[in-house]
Amino acid sequence: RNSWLRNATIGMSFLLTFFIIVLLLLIVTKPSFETLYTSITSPEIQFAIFMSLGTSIISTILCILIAVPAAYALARYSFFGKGAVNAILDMPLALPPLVAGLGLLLFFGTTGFGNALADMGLVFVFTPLGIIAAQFFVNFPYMLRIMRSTFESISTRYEFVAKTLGCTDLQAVWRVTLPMAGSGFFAASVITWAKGIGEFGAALLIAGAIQWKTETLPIALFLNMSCGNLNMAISAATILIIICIVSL
Amino acid sequence: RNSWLRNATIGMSFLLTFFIIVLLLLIVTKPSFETLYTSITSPEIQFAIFMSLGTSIISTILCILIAVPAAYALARYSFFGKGAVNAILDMPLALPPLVAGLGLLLFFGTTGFGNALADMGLVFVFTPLGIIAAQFFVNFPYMLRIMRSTFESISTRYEFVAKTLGCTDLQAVWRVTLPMAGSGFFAASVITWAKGIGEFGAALLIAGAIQWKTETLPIALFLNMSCGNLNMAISAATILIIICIVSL
Amino acid sequence: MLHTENLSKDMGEFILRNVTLDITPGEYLVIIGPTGAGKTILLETIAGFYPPDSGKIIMDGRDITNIPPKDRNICMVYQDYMLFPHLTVEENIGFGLKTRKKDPEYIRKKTVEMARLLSIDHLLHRKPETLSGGEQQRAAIARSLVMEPNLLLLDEPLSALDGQTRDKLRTELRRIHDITNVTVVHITHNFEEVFSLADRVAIMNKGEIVQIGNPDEVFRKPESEFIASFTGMENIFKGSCSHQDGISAIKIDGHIVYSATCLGEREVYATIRPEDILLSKDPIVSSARNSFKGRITDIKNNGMVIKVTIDVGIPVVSIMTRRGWDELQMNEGEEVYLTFKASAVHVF
Amino acid sequence: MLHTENLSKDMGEFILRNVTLDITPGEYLVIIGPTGAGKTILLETIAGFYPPDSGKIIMDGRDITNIPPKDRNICMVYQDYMLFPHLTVEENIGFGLKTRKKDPEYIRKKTVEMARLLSIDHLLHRKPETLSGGEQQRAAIARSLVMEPNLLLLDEPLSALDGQTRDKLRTELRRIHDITNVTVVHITHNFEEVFSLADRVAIMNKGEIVQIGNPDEVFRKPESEFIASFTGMENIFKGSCSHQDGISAIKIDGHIVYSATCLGEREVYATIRPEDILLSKDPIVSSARNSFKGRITDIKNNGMVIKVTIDVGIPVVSIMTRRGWDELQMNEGEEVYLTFKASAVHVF
Repeated sequence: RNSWLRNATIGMSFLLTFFIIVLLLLIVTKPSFETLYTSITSPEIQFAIFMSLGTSIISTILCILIAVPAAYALARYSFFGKGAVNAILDMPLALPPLVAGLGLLLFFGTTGFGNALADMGLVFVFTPLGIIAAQFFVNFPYMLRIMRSTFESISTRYEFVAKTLGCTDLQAVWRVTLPMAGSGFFAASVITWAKGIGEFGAALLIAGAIQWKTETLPIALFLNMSCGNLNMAISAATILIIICIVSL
Repeated sequence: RNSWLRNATIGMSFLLTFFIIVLLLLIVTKPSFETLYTSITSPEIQFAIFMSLGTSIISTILCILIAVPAAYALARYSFFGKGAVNAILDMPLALPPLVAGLGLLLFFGTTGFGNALADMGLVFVFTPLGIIAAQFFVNFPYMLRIMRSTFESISTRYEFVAKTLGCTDLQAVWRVTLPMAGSGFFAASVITWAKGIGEFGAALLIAGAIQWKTETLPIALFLNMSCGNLNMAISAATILIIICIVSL
Repeated sequence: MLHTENLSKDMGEFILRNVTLDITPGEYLVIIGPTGAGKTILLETIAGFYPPDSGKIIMDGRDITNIPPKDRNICMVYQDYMLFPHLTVEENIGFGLKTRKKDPEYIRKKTVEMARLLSIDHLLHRKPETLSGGEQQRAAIARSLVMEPNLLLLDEPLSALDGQTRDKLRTELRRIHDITNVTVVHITHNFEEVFSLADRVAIMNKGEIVQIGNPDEVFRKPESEFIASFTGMENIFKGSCSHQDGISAIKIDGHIVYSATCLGEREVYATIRPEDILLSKDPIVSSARNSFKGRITDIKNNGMVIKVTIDVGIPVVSIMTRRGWDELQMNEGEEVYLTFKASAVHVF
Repeated sequence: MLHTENLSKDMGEFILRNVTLDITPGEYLVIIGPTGAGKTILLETIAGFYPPDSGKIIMDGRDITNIPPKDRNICMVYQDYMLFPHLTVEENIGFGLKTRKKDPEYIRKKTVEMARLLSIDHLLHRKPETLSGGEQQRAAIARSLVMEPNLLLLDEPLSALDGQTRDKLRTELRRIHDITNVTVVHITHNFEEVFSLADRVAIMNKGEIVQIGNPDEVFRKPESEFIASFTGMENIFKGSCSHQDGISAIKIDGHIVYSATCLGEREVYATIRPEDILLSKDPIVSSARNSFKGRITDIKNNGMVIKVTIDVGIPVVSIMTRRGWDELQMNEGEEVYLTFKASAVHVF
């Protein structure tokens, strides 16, 4: 007794899977292995790899330092305005990255605060610093969401018990909750990092697409596509696909 | 007894919230109300609004038709290769949109299948159809994930009971499971739609940024930024922010 | 009515092994067994939600093994009600008749009738979530009964309810079965449900039906150590059996226990229900064949019943009411006499 | 030892109202009450996880209301163990001593000692997830005891365990309390734990302690209808009380029940434990003041105990063992005589 509902729905899921695989294979198999090798070892792509890794690692660390404490507060405490904070912190997930980039551009480029930072030597507009800011702003909600639900899944009672065993509030978190949150923390970091590597729209607006200066892998893909340099574009895409698969 | 851990972590969450609000306010308050009104009522922005709404609604419907059955299969049945299908269907979430756009460009622009479609009049490269394809490909995983967990949260036993009451497999799903999945389905549709409206990277690659042809709101924002038309860019961004807030 | 033949199904965690079962029309069969014994999967296979790996299901002489559930006219009620939350109570009860495309007037009439039978006719316009657990279960039962099923399957129907509601609905189930005479298979963990509802009781373990019969028989004469301990036998002893003067003597650790039944000269298990053992301060002269002297080693009071463990060389447990215990006036460490009849010793 | 004064806390779903409690050193206090009575929140407030809305907590003469939990030396054991999953059993037990920066050699010695006391010294190198429930709870208790706490709080410590393990660990708790003489406050739903562990029992309802005393006193002489029905009193009657010949007569629906206690001439509740009521086929001549004739209306058999309801104008419930019932040889609808002593009638 084989239900057609079963066959039809499973078929649909295989069709989608097949479509994704075809798309990825089309990119990866387009150039010959040699052209790919030449492109990947070219100084421009090397620069882009270095720029992507550097900015994404720094922005991920920033996400950890800022979003993990915020996630802890949202999971553990009830306070005035918590509902609003929760809703607003999820906003960047639905906000188009271009809009986020425009906001960052206005923030760092036109406000007194941005100018003050620039005077101190921290220039964000059209610099790698801007890429880091863009990646941070667009991706911290992922870190926040995953860590919030990770913390929520760990009973407060573990901390209670740790406190009866002589721990201060911070010790209880450090010695009990954070080690227990380990796997969620690892997953959140990897996703934030992978998303950071792929970030394009927000980075484009605040840091521009400047060859040899703010050229991450997605920017390299975009620049090379624009000037018809398909092989270079595809090799940037191939590296991005590899990073994406490895991170999953 | 006020714990400093509590104060510090809550403070961090408020700081992030404040940062987001400032960025959005910067955009919305930049132009005067009059300039904003003029821009929004300009034919170009009107076209972009129309293009954005049209493509995003169509791509959301496609996501529903294809991802909901697939989500049902993944929630209800066990079959050979399910683990791999699950992993691959989540991939577009981590894949940079530019790479997805490049894959779609190669698929529709260079393969026999793409050419056959083009001969039938279905041209995806540099047309609104391409925007729809880009939005579909990048956003169906959201629909799939939310519906999968919605279906998983509904006990199979409801369908079992419906079947003992005379329903076929399909009737059980239609009369019991789908109505029960209502709120999850609504949330998934809104998110898919909002994400579709904001889609930029993938659409840029397959559909290009062609004024008056494939100009959605994010593309309009990009094009107007590129030629220094800040007021138009900001009014596009403002509309996107309004859509984002409404959809939450 | 329903006959399953060597029904087997492997679902990984749960398993069904060669279940052969005969259910007679109008019977109320209760199935008990530990968690994971395969009780629910047996019902779900009978209802047709999964095809069995092997074996057959025959209903009224017709092989229904490969018939979809909708054509079996077997209804199922789960522990957690499974009322459709988006429909009112009335729409829930009428769901099946509507599926069968009955006339709306007829559906209305039958629904009200069935709701009245289950005393929920005042709740017809409410959504399930606004009902108490007991009311929800009544609605779920009504939803099944209105289909006039050939067979009604109840999967721990009373387990989610609190004490009083459970008692009431149990009485109700008995009454409904008397009125409708529907054939019922009812799964439970609760021995009270066995005694107050079952015509027959089946005990399942590890996917198999290990004993079936009328409740008193099964509880008094368990056929294996598992059944004895599952049904709450406290005193289970292993010994060797021999015949003596027409009755049998079982030698347990050097002590002889007499039993009215014996299975021949071999290793056996003997069990004595704790409430069948009489305690007294002085030896009792009576017709009872078994009499021991021992020392009280443990007294447990659960507020209602007193459980006393006595060491007579082997540890024996006796149960009595608090009044009985108060009259005896004994303490831990004191000597006491145990008396029980040979017929109270069950051997297997 | 510990004294709480008008402790109140409102947590929305759970609430604590004016709890005043005195715990003496070395005492084993058991707290029972229905779900949501505020039992856990009481323990958690004593442990210092939340500040109370009002009231004071005094320990050994010192006001600890605003002292953080780590400085109270009060330990807590939860129903679901709450062992730290990333640490071994040894690291779990030694956790508190390490926090106190004790010498590693000393920690090792104390950990092994405590593990031995709880018979888990062979499990020291295992991770908690590989242990059975009973072993995990032993480790959790060891983790607390190694701190030599002033007060040990146990929140339903045996509720997650299966029957046999629960019995064993209950005996163990008694033994550990006898050895260490630690002061314990123990929350439970289980009456057996009250009778086998408690020096005193406190009953909580809706955030208040409604009665406290030694277990027999509380169960025999409940001070309110809630306590009577919560502790399982079946026969609760409302009537008017008057004095007659030195003892008191309570008029219930026209029937007179005699009681040894009375609270003056007013409306009262009278309760009789089901097992204190004797059933007989013929009237019994005895010193018991209360004797009624009635008709059996319901018989419930849970396999171990028989519960009989008799209508004597008012419905009265009696409980007996199966043996007692078999001797009586009666059926539903038959006439029966009830006898119980005036001292068995508790009035409140």
